Amino acid sequence: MSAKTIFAGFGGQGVLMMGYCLATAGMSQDKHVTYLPAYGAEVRGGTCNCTICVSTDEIASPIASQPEVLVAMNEPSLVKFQNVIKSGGVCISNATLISKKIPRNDVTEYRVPAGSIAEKIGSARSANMVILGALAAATDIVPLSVLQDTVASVTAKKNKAFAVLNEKAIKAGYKFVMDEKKKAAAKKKKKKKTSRKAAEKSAKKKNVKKK
Amino acid sequence: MSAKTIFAGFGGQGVLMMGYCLATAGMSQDKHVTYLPAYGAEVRGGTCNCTICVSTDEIASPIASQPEVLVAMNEPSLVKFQNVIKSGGVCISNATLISKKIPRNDVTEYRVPAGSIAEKIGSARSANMVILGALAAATDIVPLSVLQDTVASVTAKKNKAFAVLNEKAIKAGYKFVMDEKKKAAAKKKKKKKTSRKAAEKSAKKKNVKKK
Amino acid sequence: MKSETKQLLRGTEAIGESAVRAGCQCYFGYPITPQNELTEYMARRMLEENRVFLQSESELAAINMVLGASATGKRVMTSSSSPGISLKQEGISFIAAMELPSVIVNVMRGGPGLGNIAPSQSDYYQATRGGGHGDYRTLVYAPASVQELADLTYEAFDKADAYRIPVMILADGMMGQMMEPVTFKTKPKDPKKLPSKKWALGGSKGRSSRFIRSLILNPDLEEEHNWRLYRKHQRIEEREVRFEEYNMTGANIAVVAYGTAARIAKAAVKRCVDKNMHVGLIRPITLWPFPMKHIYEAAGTVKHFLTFEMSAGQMIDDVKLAVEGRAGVSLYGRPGRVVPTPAELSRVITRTYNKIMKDYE
Amino acid sequence: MKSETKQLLRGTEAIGESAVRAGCQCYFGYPITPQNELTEYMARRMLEENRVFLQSESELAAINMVLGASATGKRVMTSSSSPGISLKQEGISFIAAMELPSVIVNVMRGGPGLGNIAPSQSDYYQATRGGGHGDYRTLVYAPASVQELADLTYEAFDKADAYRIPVMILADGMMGQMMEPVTFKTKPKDPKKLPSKKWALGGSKGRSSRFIRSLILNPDLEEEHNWRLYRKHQRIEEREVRFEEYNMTGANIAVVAYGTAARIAKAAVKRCVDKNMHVGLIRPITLWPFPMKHIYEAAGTVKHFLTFEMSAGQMIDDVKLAVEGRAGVSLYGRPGRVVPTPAELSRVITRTYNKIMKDYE
Amino acid sequence: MAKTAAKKKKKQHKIVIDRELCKGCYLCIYVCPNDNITISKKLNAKGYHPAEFGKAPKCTGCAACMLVCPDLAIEVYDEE
Amino acid sequence: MAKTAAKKKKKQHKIVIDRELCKGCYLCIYVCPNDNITISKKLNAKGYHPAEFGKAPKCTGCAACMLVCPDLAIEVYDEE
Amino acid sequence: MSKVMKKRKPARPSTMKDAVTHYCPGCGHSVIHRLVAEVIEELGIQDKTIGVPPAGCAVLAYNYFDVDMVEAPHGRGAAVCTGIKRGNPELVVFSYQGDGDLAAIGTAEVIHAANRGENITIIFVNNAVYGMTGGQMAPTTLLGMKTTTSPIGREAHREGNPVNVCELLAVLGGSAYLERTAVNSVKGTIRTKKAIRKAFRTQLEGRGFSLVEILSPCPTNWKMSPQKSWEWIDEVMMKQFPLGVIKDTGKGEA
Amino acid sequence: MSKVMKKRKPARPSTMKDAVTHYCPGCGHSVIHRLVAEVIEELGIQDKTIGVPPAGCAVLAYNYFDVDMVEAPHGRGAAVCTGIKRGNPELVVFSYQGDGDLAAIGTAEVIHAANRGENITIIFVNNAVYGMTGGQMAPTTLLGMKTTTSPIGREAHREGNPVNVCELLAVLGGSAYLERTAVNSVKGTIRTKKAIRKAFRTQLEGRGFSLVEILSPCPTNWKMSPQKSWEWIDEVMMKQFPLGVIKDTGKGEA
Ligand SMILES: Cc1ncc(C[n+]2csc(CCOP(=O)(O)OP(=O)(O)O)c2C)c(N)n1
Ligand SMILES: Cc1ncc(C[n+]2csc(CCOP(=O)(O)OP(=O)(O)O)c2C)c(N)n1
Ligand code: SF4
Ligand code: SF4
Ligand code: SF4
Ligand code: SF4
Ligand code: SF4
Ligand code: SF4
Ligand SMILES: [Mg+2]
Ligand SMILES: [Mg+2]
Repeated sequence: MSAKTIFAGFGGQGVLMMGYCLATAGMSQDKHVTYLPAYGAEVRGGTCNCTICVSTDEIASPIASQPEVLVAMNEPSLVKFQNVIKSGGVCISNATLISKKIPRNDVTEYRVPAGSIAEKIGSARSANMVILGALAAATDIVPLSVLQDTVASVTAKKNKAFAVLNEKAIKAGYKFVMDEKKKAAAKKKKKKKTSRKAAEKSAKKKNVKKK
Repeated sequence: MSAKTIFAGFGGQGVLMMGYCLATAGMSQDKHVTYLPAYGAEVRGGTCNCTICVSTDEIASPIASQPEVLVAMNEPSLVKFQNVIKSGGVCISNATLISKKIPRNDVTEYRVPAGSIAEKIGSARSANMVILGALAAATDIVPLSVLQDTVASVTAKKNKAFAVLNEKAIKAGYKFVMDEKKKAAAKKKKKKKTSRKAAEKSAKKKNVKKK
Repeated sequence: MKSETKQLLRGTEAIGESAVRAGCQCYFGYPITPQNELTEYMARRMLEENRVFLQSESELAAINMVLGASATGKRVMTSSSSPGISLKQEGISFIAAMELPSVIVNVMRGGPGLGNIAPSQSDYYQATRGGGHGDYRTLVYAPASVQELADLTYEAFDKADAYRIPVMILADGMMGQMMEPVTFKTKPKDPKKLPSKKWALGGSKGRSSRFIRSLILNPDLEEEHNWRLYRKHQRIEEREVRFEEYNMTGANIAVVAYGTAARIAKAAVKRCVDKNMHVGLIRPITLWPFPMKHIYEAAGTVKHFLTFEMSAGQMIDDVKLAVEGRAGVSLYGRPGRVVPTPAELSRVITRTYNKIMKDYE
Repeated sequence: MKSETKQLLRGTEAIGESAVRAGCQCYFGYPITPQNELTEYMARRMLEENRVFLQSESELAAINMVLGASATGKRVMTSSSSPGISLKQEGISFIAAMELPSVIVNVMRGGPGLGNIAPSQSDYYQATRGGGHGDYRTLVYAPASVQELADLTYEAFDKADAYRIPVMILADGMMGQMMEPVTFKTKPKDPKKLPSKKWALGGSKGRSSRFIRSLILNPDLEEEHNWRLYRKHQRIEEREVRFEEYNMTGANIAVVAYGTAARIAKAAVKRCVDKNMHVGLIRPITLWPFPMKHIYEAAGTVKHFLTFEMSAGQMIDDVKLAVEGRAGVSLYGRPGRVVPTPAELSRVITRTYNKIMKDYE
Repeated sequence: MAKTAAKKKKKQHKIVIDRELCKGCYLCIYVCPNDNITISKKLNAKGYHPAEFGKAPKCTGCAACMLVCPDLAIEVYDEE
Repeated sequence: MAKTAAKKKKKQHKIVIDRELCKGCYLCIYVCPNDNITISKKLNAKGYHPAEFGKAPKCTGCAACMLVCPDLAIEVYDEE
Repeated sequence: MSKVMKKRKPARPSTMKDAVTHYCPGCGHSVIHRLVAEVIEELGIQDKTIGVPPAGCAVLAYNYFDVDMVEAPHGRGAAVCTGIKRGNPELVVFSYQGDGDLAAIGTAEVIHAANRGENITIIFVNNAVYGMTGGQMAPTTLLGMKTTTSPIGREAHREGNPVNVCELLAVLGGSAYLERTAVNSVKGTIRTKKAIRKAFRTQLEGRGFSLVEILSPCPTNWKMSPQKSWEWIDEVMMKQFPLGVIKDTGKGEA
Repeated sequence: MSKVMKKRKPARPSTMKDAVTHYCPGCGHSVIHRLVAEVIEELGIQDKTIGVPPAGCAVLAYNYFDVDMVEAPHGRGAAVCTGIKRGNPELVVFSYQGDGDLAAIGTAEVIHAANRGENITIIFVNNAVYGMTGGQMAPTTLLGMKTTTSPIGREAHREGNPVNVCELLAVLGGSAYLERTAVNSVKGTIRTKKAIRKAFRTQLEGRGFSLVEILSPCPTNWKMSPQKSWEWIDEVMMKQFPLGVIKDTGKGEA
């Protein structure tokens, strides 16, 4: 197993923290991991991103020219990376800030209203944790429990209240995607039943699009 | 023909000027010439010297590990270079400042009281020109006339009176050595006559010493 | 950062922490991307350890502070990136001439000029041939993982002391910025308990005064000095060569690559092996001394060496020098700091492989 | 100094006068032995000619003044010696990256460190591999007489402009200090009548503004830029190689030497030829580009190449790279700035010759 | 300034903020003597909440906002 | 200085110049208040005419010469 | 309200390219760029000006200024300008440098250019920090100020003292015009533009070296809002770096 | 006359090696060497002192001083000292530098060492010329003075102005003791020694950066007799470089 994830968004959205947590979680499972921030303080502004690779084998390049997963926290990031996602991969976008859908059919897309979910829980700043939870649900890179432990230990140094919030946020994100998955499965079944022909047609066009 | 001459003395004795004149004279005869000052401003004090090579062929190294001729203007210079003169070579020393003789028998030595000769002519500063004249007499590197023309044109830019002095000095030096040569030749003849045996003996020790 | 357990560390941090553990007593440096995090890490950690951290006014000042501290026997490090390392060349030449141990980290950026900060390997010549003036060498380590960055930095201090030579850690922006799990395998050294250096300055108490210098005006002595350095270099060439091999038995083609490029190369070679090609990898870990003998011997059976460098071709000189015409040598260079993927590289290998094998048929 | 007749000139003066004749408009430099006379000569002459002479506060400043003046299309020169050239490496890398024509004189001293000022050739690597960071090259001339110093300096300005590249004149203390007869063969150029440079800056009157820079943040563009430089380097390698041969027909052994060493070598080879040995000499006049092809071809018949360098062995790398194992290559190095005599060297050649010929019997 | 504005009382002024150029530093808000500028609720493409010319502006055309705007996002308009 | 010298009137002083250390800068001559130092006619091994302690010295032992001698060529001696 | 409204002189001077800068929100560089460009426009010297951008946040200045520009290696702006100006006395030459660039690595170059009285202008942006490389201590970092390389706050005995560049250069014979201003207010911005104009005039009059030191906010590395940055310049920075004309050898009006 | 005479304290301090210097006749370096050595002897710090010689005529100072020494590349004395002292606060560290070394190529290093208040001492020998390399213009060369690189005499507009190092360093926060003296008289020599002692004391007291600038004759490159050189210092040099304590942050006696 080897999966590369790109986390991208504005500075301040906790993008690097998400990556760090995923990498740490992978490491805690004795996997090979690499974390590569898009460094380049030499240019200010624009988007910020990092690439995490979690793998059972040695990792050649920490760079992802074709990531299995994209986490887009804002629209420019979605636009920037939407075309490089590996066919069959996953795209998780922060639907609170992003209205666009990904214009591809060969990628599973989860549009998570992370901002509003986080706000409901108590702090908009936990949007990144909502997304992390979503990631645990959407992929099998690391299990939810490991992720939760990792986040707990990483944020332990900081603020207790914050840790509680984070846990809630992760769970909420996880739940959201699981629900979506169920819905999609239901829909699919329904679709299958009602219009086999149409489905076949669209399969040619939309190909792997499962949602 | 190829001859290397080392001129050595204190700074201020006109050592480099002598070398420059000899090289220029050689050049004016369409010979290959090199002039190499012992540079090394990085260390102050001590002796100053330059090496001139005049040759009918291309010159490989402007350095003289075994010069044909040494011109020593002071005692430290004589001591420093006396052992490197090529066997059969010539040593011209400024007898006004140097009391020592060269401790070798395979070198023709001319002890020219350049300082006093120059003073007699009018300026102690022309001692170097006296030596140049001596050089023209002692070696066949450049003829006297060429040397005189060269010195005239080199010093022309400076002072007219000085030029006249220089010419006199060169001639005086030339004459001094020619006289010495005559004396030596006479002595030799005499010696030959009077003590053939002794001569043979000493020849083994003194070898090429002709004076 | 003191536990011996596995931790996720950035390359620059791994270097910094290893230096601290190796007993580094003084760090002097000047910010430059992509190694700022190292300077910043040292700022924090050296303060914690009550050791010396100083942000100098320039790279020139930094390397000369290194010179001063090293002359008193301190373990000392500086770090920079390409343009800053260029500025340090005069100082490095002096330090080498004066045989002062020191550790110099170059997290390369793309050059020439200001270039950019994407991963690059175009300072190979400078590092291995001495970009400064005169006959000297620096021991050059080229780690390919954050763990190796940590390990080799730690060792660099020992080698620097053992040979009284500047040791360079040559990494690129990717190695410096990337995080990977790291385990520190040895106990931290107490700087106070390091073996004392007999040649160092420290005031002439109880002995006659001494001096350290590189000016040797007497040409004979200077020649002697240079030959002495040369013999030291030869000793290092004999003893300190390091490299890693992968799948070299029976390889028809050997890829030669170091650092980041070697990681890509390894994955690319694996792909080729999976397709039943006889391809191997030689990864020099020391760039100077270069694994000359080993590659020479390999050239007895290997038909072709493909060097892969993130430059327009610099290490290829050393590969050719090692091969001595006994096999073909070609370059796949990426001097633009565009790190190719293993897939791309494996296509290049395959193409080369097919061509070479055809020639041999 | 303006007449076209033969005159006795010091090496440094010959360089200076040739630069003036080539239309050099600006000189920036900092004193250092053994090239002070060049700086001093320029101080006088540029004033006479109403051109720009400036003694900078350091070598760093000098090379960056060169950068500035060159960017406006001026013909510009700087000079220094080994440690000063090391300090200029960052600037040279920038100048190369920005493709700014410039002439850089290195009258080498012995290194590493302060070393000494006797003739030495130990900056070969630095000059030919780019001691600075990144993939770049400088055209390197290695004159072996004062006349050649004059001729090549004059040409250096044209080549610099033609290829938009820094050109280095690599001499040693002996070449710089020595006087030999020199004839200036061409008319002095009027700086005002030099062809204008389309790329140069000078205010944007009548056109849109432009800039010159080396920072190329986009990795793809940076790679493109580097390949462009690379192709330029290849063009130079094809067109600008220069060397001199002596007695190479039928030579069993070829001595390879440049600059001062080549003079000694020629005399030594003559001695050997006089003793009926089949020995020849190859004297590279350009060190980069190095006469690779030529030496490769010579290796078809020559049995052994003996490189003679006043260093611990640097050019030998290039000779080996050229020979590709087709013949033996060995070194006679004198890294102590003790210039050997032709007699000494001829003994070394003879020894090598006898050994090689025996092996071949 | 105030005087001049008083004299020219009848002339009207306004500013136009380019919401895509704006980086949301809000220095214009800080300097506007008449609190004419507010923050947009919507993000622009760069991800900033741009500044907006207020609903009930009392703009004197003093151009303070334009002068300090780092990103050339503000243009001042004067009545003809 | 003069006062001190007067008081110690009876004590004698002299200096010794190492003629081989001397480089003939003559600064000692320049500073000696009593013109005690002269120039030797003979060259030393370095080629300089060294300074010499004069024949009829009125040396006060002020050590000015010693103090300025760049080449440590002068030692001052005092009567016991 | 529906009257015909006409755009005043546009915000973007004709001497700036039509590009969006890469600077952070509220960054002083953006404002200073515009002021310099306006002065160049107003003096009518666009087509004979050469600018020299630094290594620093302003490294891409050539993308913004519509004049000929040539990049200097980090810190060498003054030397590059010297080369240009000596070779081309008819051109107007300025360098644009940060405090790390000018007051750390470029110390020798700026001091000697000033001392020689090079007839050039330097726009010196003092933001008390290395902006581009991520907030390290600069020579102008204030005592007590925390940066990534002075993690417990700068202390004189350990990290040294803030360097007052104008006061230092004032000692030198060749400096003709030195002024310190700040772009943390409307007034300060106006004053800064005047100083920049005066500096270029000094050069046009051939009076020698001119430099304007501009206290400039770096909200990103100061970790403050742009507004707070402005206040901090007033309350803290100006104590160490008092504003005003530090030296003026001429009489000419601003 | 035949009384028993006893050698006074010998001219050569125990802190100097028994070597003949390579300096020219009448060179100030020789005298300054002795003064520094005497101070080291008198303060009893010989065995904990490290000296840093420059590239310059004093490049071989390690052959003369009997203390541990380490060579600095040209101009980097202050940086080398910083490295030594930071690593070894218990040692006494001084560098010995010429005006080319310190005020040209080493400008940045000395300014920042002073600014940081490095607790080191610098002996700065100002002979208005590059001695070692053969008499080129130095930053301290006087206006009108001819050197090999200012062949028609230094002019401010072309070669720039003489740099007053002490006055420049005085502006910086970390400089603790700065004095300018001259070794062109008996008095001046005595005063110079006092200043050197004060400078070392400043270091021993941990007060920070100390520097003594010493106007020093270079008869060779000035092309004057030693005596004339002394007079020239009085008549010309001191006009540009007035003697005295330029800065002293402590009260301590000399
Ligand atoms: C020789 C060299 N050293 C270091 C750097 C890295 N570097 C680029 S900009 C910079 C400092 C920027 O700070 P400043 O000059 O204050 O400008 P600001 O970004 O704050 O405007 C540094 C250290 C470099 N490019 N070159
Ligand atoms: C990098 C470098 N540049 C230049 C030199 C040559 N150099 C040696 S000493 C010196 C100047 C000496 O002048 P100064 O510092 O005034 O000392 P002085 O000889 O006058 O005592 C120079 C330029 C050098 N050794 N290294
Ligand atoms: S000053 Fe400009 S950039 Fe800042 S908020 Fe106002 S309009 Fe936007
Ligand atoms: S022009 Fe003046 S009043 Fe109008 S919005 Fe701007 S700052 Fe406010
Ligand atoms: S001062 Fe010393 S060196 Fe000079 S002349 Fe007198 S004794 Fe000789
Ligand atoms: S000690 Fe004084 S009086 Fe005696 S010789 Fe020296 S200077 Fe003259
Ligand atoms: S880091 Fe600071 S100086 Fe740089 S662009 Fe951002 S605010 Fe401006
Ligand atoms: S050249 Fe000048 S400074 Fe150097 S030793 Fe001679 S007199 Fe002294
Ligand atoms: Mg800054
Ligand atoms: Mg000097």
